[in-house]
Amino acid sequence: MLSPEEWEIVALSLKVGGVAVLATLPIAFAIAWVLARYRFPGRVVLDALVHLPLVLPPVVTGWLLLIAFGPFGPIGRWLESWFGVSLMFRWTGAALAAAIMALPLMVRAMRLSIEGVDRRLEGAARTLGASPWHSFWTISLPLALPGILAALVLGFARSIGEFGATITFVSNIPGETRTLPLAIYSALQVPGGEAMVTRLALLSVALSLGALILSEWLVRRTHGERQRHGD
Amino acid sequence: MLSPEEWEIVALSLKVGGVAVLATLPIAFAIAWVLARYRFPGRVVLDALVHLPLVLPPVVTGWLLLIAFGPFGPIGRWLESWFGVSLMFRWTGAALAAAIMALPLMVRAMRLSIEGVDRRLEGAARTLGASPWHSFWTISLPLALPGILAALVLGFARSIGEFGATITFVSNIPGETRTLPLAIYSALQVPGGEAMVTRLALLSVALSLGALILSEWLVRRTHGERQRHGD
Amino acid sequence: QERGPVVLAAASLQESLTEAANAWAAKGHAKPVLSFAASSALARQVMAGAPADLFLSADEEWMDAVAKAGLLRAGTRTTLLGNRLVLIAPASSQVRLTPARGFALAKALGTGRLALADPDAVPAGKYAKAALTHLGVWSSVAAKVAPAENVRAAMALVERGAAPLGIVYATDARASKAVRVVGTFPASSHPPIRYPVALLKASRIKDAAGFRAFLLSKQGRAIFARHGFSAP
Amino acid sequence: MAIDIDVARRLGDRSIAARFTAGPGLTALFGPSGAGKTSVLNMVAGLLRPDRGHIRIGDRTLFDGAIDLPPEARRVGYVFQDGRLFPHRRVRANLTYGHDIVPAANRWMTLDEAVQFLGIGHLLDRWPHSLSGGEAQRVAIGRALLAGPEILLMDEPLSSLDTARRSDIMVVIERIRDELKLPILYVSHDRAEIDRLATSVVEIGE
Amino acid sequence: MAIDIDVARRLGDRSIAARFTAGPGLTALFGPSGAGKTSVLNMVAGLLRPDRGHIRIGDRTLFDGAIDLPPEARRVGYVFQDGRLFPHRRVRANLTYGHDIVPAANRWMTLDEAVQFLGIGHLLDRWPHSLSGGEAQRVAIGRALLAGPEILLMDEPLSSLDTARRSDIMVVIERIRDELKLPILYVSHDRAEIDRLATSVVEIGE
Ligand SMILES: Nc1ncnc2c1ncn2[C@@H]1O[C@H](COP(=O)(O)OP(=O)(O)OP(=O)(O)O)[C@@H](O)[C@H]1O
Ligand SMILES: Nc1ncnc2c1ncn2[C@@H]1O[C@H](COP(=O)(O)OP(=O)(O)OP(=O)(O)O)[C@@H](O)[C@H]1O
Ligand SMILES: [Mg+2]
Ligand SMILES: [Mg+2]
Repeated sequence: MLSPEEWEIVALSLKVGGVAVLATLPIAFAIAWVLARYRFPGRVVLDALVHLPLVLPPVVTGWLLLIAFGPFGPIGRWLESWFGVSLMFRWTGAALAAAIMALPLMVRAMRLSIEGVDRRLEGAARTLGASPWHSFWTISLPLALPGILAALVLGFARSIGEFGATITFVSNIPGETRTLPLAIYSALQVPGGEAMVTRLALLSVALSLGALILSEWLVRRTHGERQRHGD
Repeated sequence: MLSPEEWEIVALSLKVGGVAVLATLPIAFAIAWVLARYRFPGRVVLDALVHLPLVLPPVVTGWLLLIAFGPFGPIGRWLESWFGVSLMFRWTGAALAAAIMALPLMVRAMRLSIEGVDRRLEGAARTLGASPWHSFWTISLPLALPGILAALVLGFARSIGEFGATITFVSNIPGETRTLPLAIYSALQVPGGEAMVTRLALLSVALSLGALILSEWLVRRTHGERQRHGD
Repeated sequence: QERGPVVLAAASLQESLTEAANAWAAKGHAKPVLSFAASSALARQVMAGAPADLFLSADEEWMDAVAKAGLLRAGTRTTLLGNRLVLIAPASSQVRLTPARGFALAKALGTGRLALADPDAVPAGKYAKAALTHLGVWSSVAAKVAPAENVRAAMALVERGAAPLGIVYATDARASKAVRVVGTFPASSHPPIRYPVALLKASRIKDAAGFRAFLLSKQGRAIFARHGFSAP
Repeated sequence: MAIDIDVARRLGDRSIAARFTAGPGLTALFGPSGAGKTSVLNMVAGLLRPDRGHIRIGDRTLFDGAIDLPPEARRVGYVFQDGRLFPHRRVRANLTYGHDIVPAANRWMTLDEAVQFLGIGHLLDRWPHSLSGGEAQRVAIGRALLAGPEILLMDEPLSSLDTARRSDIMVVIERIRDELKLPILYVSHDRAEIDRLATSVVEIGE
Repeated sequence: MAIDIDVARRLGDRSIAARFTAGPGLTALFGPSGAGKTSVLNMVAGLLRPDRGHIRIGDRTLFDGAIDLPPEARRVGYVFQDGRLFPHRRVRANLTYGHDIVPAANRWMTLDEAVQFLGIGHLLDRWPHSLSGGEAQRVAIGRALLAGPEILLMDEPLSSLDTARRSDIMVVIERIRDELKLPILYVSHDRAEIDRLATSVVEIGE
């Protein structure tokens, strides 16, 4: 059904999207937690910084990434000399771009759920002998699960659809950075490429539909069940 | 500080973003409500449809809008012949593009909050004589407020940053569809345009920072206060 | 086997360059890695130190910028291709118009808009603006322009009937069934449209020079000619 | 007004059933924990649909399979076992919630009266979150009374009140029972309470 | 083990203060609604920080301004006025929550024992949402006991239980008091309960 080239594109998109979302998850959660629970000077600045990739045109985000992580950029140079790692033209760079674009969506979703956690339950856990850490893992985190799953879905969908920052940062290299949206862009450049565009767009939709169904299933398996038994 | 041209761009961005978000708000809330509260066949399809603009590269969304709302498109033809309205090259078209791109983010945020509403409180309201409608307005909606505010912020930020769908659908017409990201894009295309890009990007950041601070203030005025008084 | 050279090329070269790369690979060379994007994005990547071998820009200005940054290999810059500008209309359109001095473009547009690549930013748009200025009609249509992200997006506006007329490259118009070429702009009305090519300093792959030479060879040029490009 | 109730409902793996008629006055529902007392009140209030049966109050049929009045049409005042104050409204707005909805003619108590006999005047501007257990319970009682119901459902309404407050409120319940002649369904585990208030006692059980 | 408490704390516009010492056994806290009983228990549990004062249990200082043990180090078993079961864990997982955390040596009751005397064996696989008021309360009592505390705080623990269950649990509380010699701080409005259980009574009030 799919050509080998299309398989490659899909596999790459999944890899980039999956790695981006999973790697961002703990960072996004930490930021969401801090924003939800603490008042400190610079809180609004952090909040604004997180929203930045949403506000700036993706091309600008890609350009900033290029300036920072390119071989001539400060972080890029440092990565190269210390770890021998370069993100240029690599799928890891595409994942970085996708992660940064997904970050604001993930933080917001998780923050909403964290703000909804009943803190008295954390207190109850503490009186039962739970350390703050243990209460976090067993009470706060599971109670924030709906937000975490929403973050996963949003983040994955955004990653799967990320175009502007990726092409600007790591170009459009087949098999390495050419994810679905970039392949769609390429197809759009070819006159009469509409059929190909449609085909690839449907593939994107199928991927995110899969992620959606998976997440709904997860919600039902965890959070949903205890609600259904209620009144 | 700002040139008249820059003022025009900022004013237009605010108009497009504001209209997009406010017009989408009730629709997004209705969708979020249905997704949160009802199980029906086709629910996953609706969910997927809402996520679509997130997954597809924005350019494709713009292209689909062009196909549907262009003079040759079914909706475009219908709008033209019945209302004499055309969205082509108009700021209203830009607002439509921004609204569609913001929709998935707004729906998710509101859905999370709606799912968190304690339905037993709605039951309590009903026994006190409230019709379903009245209970919705006085209980469910206010309790979902954190999600609505998050949706406003996310949607506005996304609208302020929307580029690909807008330029593809309604092109880049000064004073009509040339919002901040489009102006930034134009500047980026010109060698040495970086100074202009930086300036305009900072303007975007300032706008969304403003929205952010406004929303935080709103949260504190409503939701926050009753929490602080608690334990 | 050695990896093929990494070629950064303007998006409008997608079909023709892919064909040329396949022909090159058929000769037993490692297949070049082709990355298509806007010239501006590619030039920025080069200037940020991207490890690429060959750069094909859609205009001279971005190649100049890369050259100024000292990132081109000396003596390898040359013009690969030329192109022409055409006036297009939706396939169903009846309009008749020949681009010439003072031609009635504004009248033909009526209340409609003229679809262009962004005349302040994108090469195709800059050429179109130059041509219309030269023909003395720019001032009468400047307020009716619909600047698109790139040539293909401008063409899509015409294909979908959003704009009654548009100006794009001959190579683009040729390949679309939904538009009709109304007329071709005189080559003298705008600066020559040239696609420069150059090897990059960062290049480490020996084959890169060979591929460049192949593109400039008779066989290479024939492939581009088949896609409607003119010789420079 | 007489009460005629005959309801059954499955909940998970348990069957709740109750069948009783009672004259006017206060009917105490009595039974072990988990017997289904709260469930019966929920069915009367219209929050839980019986699988079969009927619910009649005076000459009004609230439920009988064909008829199923929505909660807001039943005119029940429900003091929940778990409070259920609206967390986003201050105490005053909680109290007036139902009061402001119902037609003035249906009300039989003013805010001032409720506030005074419940002793919650100093709490009016507070958020529910900050109330003590007994304070919240008093607000919940006031909220239900102020909606001008025709029947009262009270699920252990006095459980976390001190003795003084408790007998104050019992006096009020007696007045509601005797002067307003409102039927009251009353759940309590406290023998003394039931002995003092109940006109009739119904055993809910397995 | 003796209890020595002297705490004060402002809450909104109210000042809560309590000062008492009590020998081993069950100390009943008594006082009108809103007097500050729950607040005192919260301070002992480490959930509310006193503005000044000290809290000593036997020879352990839980709080004295300089020292402020976190709740998990205080070894208090707290039966809350409002249940506070973990909604995302089944009854069994609620019961074992603290039990699994504390060192085995600190436990003085097994899950089976707790389940049996509380009569909640049939509820182990249920979600808290589906419990009746009394069922939830029994689970909350079990959860606190199973964490093997050195002092028990009970805020109206028997309020929504039926008479039979109530006296069963009172027997257990008496055993805890007499055999395990655990100090218990006990809030109740029920005179009979207090008369039967209390070693000493402390009045909390204005
Ligand atoms: N969703 C459910 N699944 C299984 N059992 C349920 C469900 N909902 C309620 N029950 C059970 O139905 C029974 C009746 O509950 P109800 O709340 O009516 O009891 P009650 O008589 O009010 O008890 P209490 O005096 O403890 O408040 C309880 O045993 C409860 O566990
Ligand atoms: N955040 C707050 N702002 C203002 N007052 C508060 C706040 N928190 C608690 N209070 C008040 O402090 C007092 C003590 O509350 P507490 O819950 O300790 O009372 P209690 O003795 O347990 O009463 P009850 O028997 O009704 O449960 C109450 O009057 C309560 O309204
Ligand atoms: Mg009950
Ligand atoms: Mg209390």
